[in-house]
Amino acid sequence: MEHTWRLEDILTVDYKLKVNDRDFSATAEKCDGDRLRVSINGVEKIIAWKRISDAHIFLGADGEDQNLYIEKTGGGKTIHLNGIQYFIKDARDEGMKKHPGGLKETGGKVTPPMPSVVVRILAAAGARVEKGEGLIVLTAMKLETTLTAPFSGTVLSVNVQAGDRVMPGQVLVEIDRDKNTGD
Amino acid sequence: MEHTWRLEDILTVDYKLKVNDRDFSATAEKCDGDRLRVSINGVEKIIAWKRISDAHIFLGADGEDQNLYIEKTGGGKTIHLNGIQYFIKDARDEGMKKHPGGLKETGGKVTPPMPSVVVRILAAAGARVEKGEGLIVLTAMKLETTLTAPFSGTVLSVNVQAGDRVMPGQVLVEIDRDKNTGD
Amino acid sequence: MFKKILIANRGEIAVRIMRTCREMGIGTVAVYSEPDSSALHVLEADESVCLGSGEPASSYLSIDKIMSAAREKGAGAIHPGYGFLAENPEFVRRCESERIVFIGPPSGSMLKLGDKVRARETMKKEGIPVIPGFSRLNAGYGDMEKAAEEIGYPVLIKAAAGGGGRGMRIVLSREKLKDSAASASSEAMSAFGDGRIFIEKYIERPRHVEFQVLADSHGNAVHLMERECSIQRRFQKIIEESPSPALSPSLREEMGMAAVKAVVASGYVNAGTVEFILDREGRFYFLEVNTRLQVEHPVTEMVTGIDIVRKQLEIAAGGKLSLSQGDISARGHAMECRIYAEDPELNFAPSPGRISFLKEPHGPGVRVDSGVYGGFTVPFEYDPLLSKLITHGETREINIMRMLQALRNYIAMGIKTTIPFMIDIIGSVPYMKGEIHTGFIDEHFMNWRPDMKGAELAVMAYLADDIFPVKKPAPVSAGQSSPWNTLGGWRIY
Amino acid sequence: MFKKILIANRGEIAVRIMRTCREMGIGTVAVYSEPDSSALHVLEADESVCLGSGEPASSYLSIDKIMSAAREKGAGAIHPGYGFLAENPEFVRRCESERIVFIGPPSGSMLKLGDKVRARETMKKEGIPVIPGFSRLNAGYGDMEKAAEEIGYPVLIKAAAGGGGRGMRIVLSREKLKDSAASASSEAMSAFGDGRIFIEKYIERPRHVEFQVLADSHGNAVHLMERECSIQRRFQKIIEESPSPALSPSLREEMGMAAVKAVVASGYVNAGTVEFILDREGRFYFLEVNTRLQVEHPVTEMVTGIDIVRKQLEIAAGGKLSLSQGDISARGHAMECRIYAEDPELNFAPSPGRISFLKEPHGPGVRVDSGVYGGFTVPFEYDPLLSKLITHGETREINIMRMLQALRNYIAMGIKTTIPFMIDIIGSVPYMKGEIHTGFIDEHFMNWRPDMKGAELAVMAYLADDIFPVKKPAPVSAGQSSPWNTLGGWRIY
Repeated sequence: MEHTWRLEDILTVDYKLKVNDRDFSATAEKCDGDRLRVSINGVEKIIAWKRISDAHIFLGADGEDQNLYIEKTGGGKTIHLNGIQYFIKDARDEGMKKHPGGLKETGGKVTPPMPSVVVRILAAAGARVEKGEGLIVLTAMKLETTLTAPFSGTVLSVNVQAGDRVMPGQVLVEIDRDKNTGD
Repeated sequence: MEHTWRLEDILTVDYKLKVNDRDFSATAEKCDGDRLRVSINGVEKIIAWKRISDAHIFLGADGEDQNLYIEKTGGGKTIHLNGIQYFIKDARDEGMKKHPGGLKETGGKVTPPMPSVVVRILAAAGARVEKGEGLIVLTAMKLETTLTAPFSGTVLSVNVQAGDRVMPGQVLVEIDRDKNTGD
Repeated sequence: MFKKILIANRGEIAVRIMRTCREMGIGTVAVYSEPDSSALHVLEADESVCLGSGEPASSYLSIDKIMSAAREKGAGAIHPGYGFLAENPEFVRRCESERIVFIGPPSGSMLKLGDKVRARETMKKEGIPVIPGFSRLNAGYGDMEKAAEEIGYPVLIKAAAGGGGRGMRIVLSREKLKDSAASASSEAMSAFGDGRIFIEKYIERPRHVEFQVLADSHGNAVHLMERECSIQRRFQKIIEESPSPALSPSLREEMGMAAVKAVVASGYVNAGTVEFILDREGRFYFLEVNTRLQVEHPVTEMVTGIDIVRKQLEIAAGGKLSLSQGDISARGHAMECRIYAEDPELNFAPSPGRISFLKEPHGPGVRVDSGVYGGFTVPFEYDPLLSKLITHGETREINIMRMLQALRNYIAMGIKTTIPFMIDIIGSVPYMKGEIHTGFIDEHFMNWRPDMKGAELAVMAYLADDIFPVKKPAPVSAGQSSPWNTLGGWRIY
Repeated sequence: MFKKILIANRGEIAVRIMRTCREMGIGTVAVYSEPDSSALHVLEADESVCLGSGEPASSYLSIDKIMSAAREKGAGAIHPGYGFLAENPEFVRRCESERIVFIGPPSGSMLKLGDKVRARETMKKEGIPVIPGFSRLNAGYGDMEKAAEEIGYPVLIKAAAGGGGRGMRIVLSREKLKDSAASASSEAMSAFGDGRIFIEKYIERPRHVEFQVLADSHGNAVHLMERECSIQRRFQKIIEESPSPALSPSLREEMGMAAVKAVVASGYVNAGTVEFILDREGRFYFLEVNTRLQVEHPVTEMVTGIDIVRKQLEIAAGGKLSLSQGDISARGHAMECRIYAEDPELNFAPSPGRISFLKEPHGPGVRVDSGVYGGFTVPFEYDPLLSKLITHGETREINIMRMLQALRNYIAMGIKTTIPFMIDIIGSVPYMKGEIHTGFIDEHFMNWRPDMKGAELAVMAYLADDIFPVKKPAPVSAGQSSPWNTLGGWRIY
């Protein structure tokens, strides 16, 4: 494998980021040693930083030091700072996934957000459902969660029954989306 | 890279091990799932085991479960069990290193066991030294350690001076070993 | 004392019980379900027995399997922890008939206290205050109206089959009683298939204050002070503390005496908890007795210096309480935050899965009773409680600061936890002032969102991590430290 | 109260001081040397200043650099921890003259107590017992013989320039005095270049018992009970506990009163420790006053429930002690094991280096005051103390079991530690019986080797690990989560 540039050649990198739902445009430029010149929404600073472990970054900015912990999560990184989590993704990524941990209802395929057991089926194949209507009730960790229709349409198939154990990615219900609706 | 056997083909592996200074001959044979049939100094047992993390093995033998932690150390593995450390090496390894942490005085080259600072030089180039005679005093962590001659001989060179910082592997003193001596 | 006991539970409470056993030289047997085969309570036990699949019914709730594991391993006693079989009189009877000691109360006492109406009558007879109410469930509307008049408005209508707030109505005056009763009854009918309702005095902004008690089999009983457990979500305690900011020394003494009277009256033996409702005027009412070790028992351990599990074992082994009430005093302030695998930003949806990284806080006055470890996969079959973070400090004010620091230094990755939510509750002005009641979260934290004030720093860390990513270790050279390169010593059959 | 303080120290004590600061809302400034740039005390501080290279003289002992760091960062006070500059009156004077509060005693009091002969005279005048002895160092042999007669044999000859046991002789009877004095003097001369000797009463199997004291600048002083620190190696405490198994309540009261008298007599302010020697007949003798926070202060914090660092800060800020002697009581038993980076199997050789894996114990009653973390490289320039493991339990017996469990669950890899040695001391019969004295280790553990009873289990783990080695992660695909595959967004200049 060959690289055309070495890291030393790179002076500035541009970013368009989303922190939860806030936009940040940023640039980062390597200074000497463990320092970076960054510009965040137009404000420039020099930050000092050090990687303590794979997950742990020690960062000094504005004269104060902080310990941040970084986790790669679906489509971005979650940064832990003082007990709060910041989910950051590249705003230029096209496959805009939902916030991690959310119900992943992509297209017409309804899949559970976590391993769970099916408690009740609320919709039958062939039935029309409105957006937001309950399709299937799951239980995990002694709590019930209802998966709802991501848009209005017709139920094509229900692939599980009450009592089944289901996993994220598994398609529980498929819906044929209505034409001519805005959502 | 090609292997002639797959792991499943291997039934029994022989070991000659040294735990600190005790000899163990052992064989290990994979049973179903997470179990091994082992024979240690002729006594057979079935042990259950599970890897909890890279360093952590959970092991059940003789009806009791234990947590053991494994560290790769120079020339072997150190196993931590209930606060005690067992250094285990393959007795068939030829380059018999000393117990880890010991003074590594291989051949006629004297090197420090840990990063340290030279406090005093006790031997001069050209001088004869007896086995066990002090050569150099080092300090680390506010404690002094004297490196001694591994055998009787003549000092070929002293490569450092008082005040120098020295590292393991660095040759501080070289000694030409006496001929015709037993040690 | 027992030589070996079986712990019929999982998670943090099983681990915590084993810890005391180990200190007492008592052997421990864990039981577990398949998804729990690498769970911390299995790793911490001396021995373990797999009960079956993940469904509680075929593992932690299976009386037959647990009894047979105890017999197989020769356990002299069973500690049930909390939840699962802990308050199941059938299980206690099985232990009694199979002569394996149940570490908890006798079945008779558990039965007596498990029936809430009967327990209430027992306490009333003893002169312990109960919430004024009317429980002749089949009476007519006229009787109900008369009773409401006697109790005094506002009153609370509750469904007999109750739970989750359904069939519940607050009635402020007589004019509203009839309509409210009708709608509550019909709601209860559709929710529970049982339209029966009853009324009791409505207590505004009540506090939940409970007393830890210990009673031996020789008739001695003491209390270990109170815990205030008013911070609740979905009727689930999430933060507990001791002492309660609401109790004066005299009220504490009065309630403590009532608690001791309650356990003596019911023939209770072992550790238990007497729960009270405390109103804003400092009047308290008996609620129920929990006949087991509570989740929040560490709070009491921290202020009294007493290991409650050790006392449970001593009592179960027939020992006499070595403590009298005068020996027991509270020092400083203790509090507990329950750390759940739930996503507080997503309506507290459960968040099982693999904990990819875990760093628990530590330091003076900080205790973590944990049931998990980094690398463990939190199963979806059970309660989302990962651990309990308990702190102890000289005063409530000092301790709140300590807890805040501990929460901020608790890093769990791979799953979501309630830590950010806890931080904001503990750090809020009304919490700090001690102005808490069971409706506290609904009042102050209904539409909680985390404060994103660190977003810019998080962006900086993202940039640094992105520009200089982690160097991955070099790929393993085939067979390095594996059998492949030591073939010389092998016999291949 | 101060807004920001500088901590002129490193390792566990710096981290521990910062913890209390954080709980009090006080900003913290760390100072560090180059090899400490990723040390835990740097990570835990709000701000930090690099002082210079690893040699203590150019970093942690450099008064100029520390004063200038304090000025630069606007710190209102300096906490010296222990060691380094903690008992350096020159440093205290610099703080006093530059109007930065020194968190410790005034320089005058430190000077007075630093001179051991003068301190002894002060205490004698106050009626506090001191070891009978003869210290007219330039007197002739005749005077010495007379003094020995008065003191009573056996006597101990000590070198005036003393240390490390050199120039020390136990003399059992008058006949041996002359020869012993001559040889001691010549040994002292060759060791220290100073042949002066003195004699004092030889105390057989003495215990080291010290009292923690607090004194404010308004004339109030209290003691926080004792610590027994008799388990020593190379004149270094390694295990400390409170209460001492040797003290009756009346002896405790008597010694505590003497300790308070000692600090009042010397004009002492802030936290300090009065050290005594206790003989087998229960007679105690003043030894010295340590004018700083001690390594072993957590033992006292655990039994009294008082945060000593918080008290230090309050006193330094001019506050009045809010405690009177009657408010202070001990609960349960606390002990501390010092965890050193030393190889106990190799004559306690220092063992600096990278900690490749670290798992510290936790649980009820367990506290770890640590200065390191997994991945940290322990520098060879400083003291080998990695951390202190402190446990607290209801009784000494319970607590010993707790400490044993904690030691067994303390895993540090990549370096050697004293943990195996500690386990055998704590678990030994004479230790359990409380039969301890400063010669305990020489008496019972001179040729200590760890018990290898787990060798067979270790072999099994070796086999399992060898047959199924760790699967290394797949080699990183070039540029994965690195800038290389997001080149689209880059500007290359």
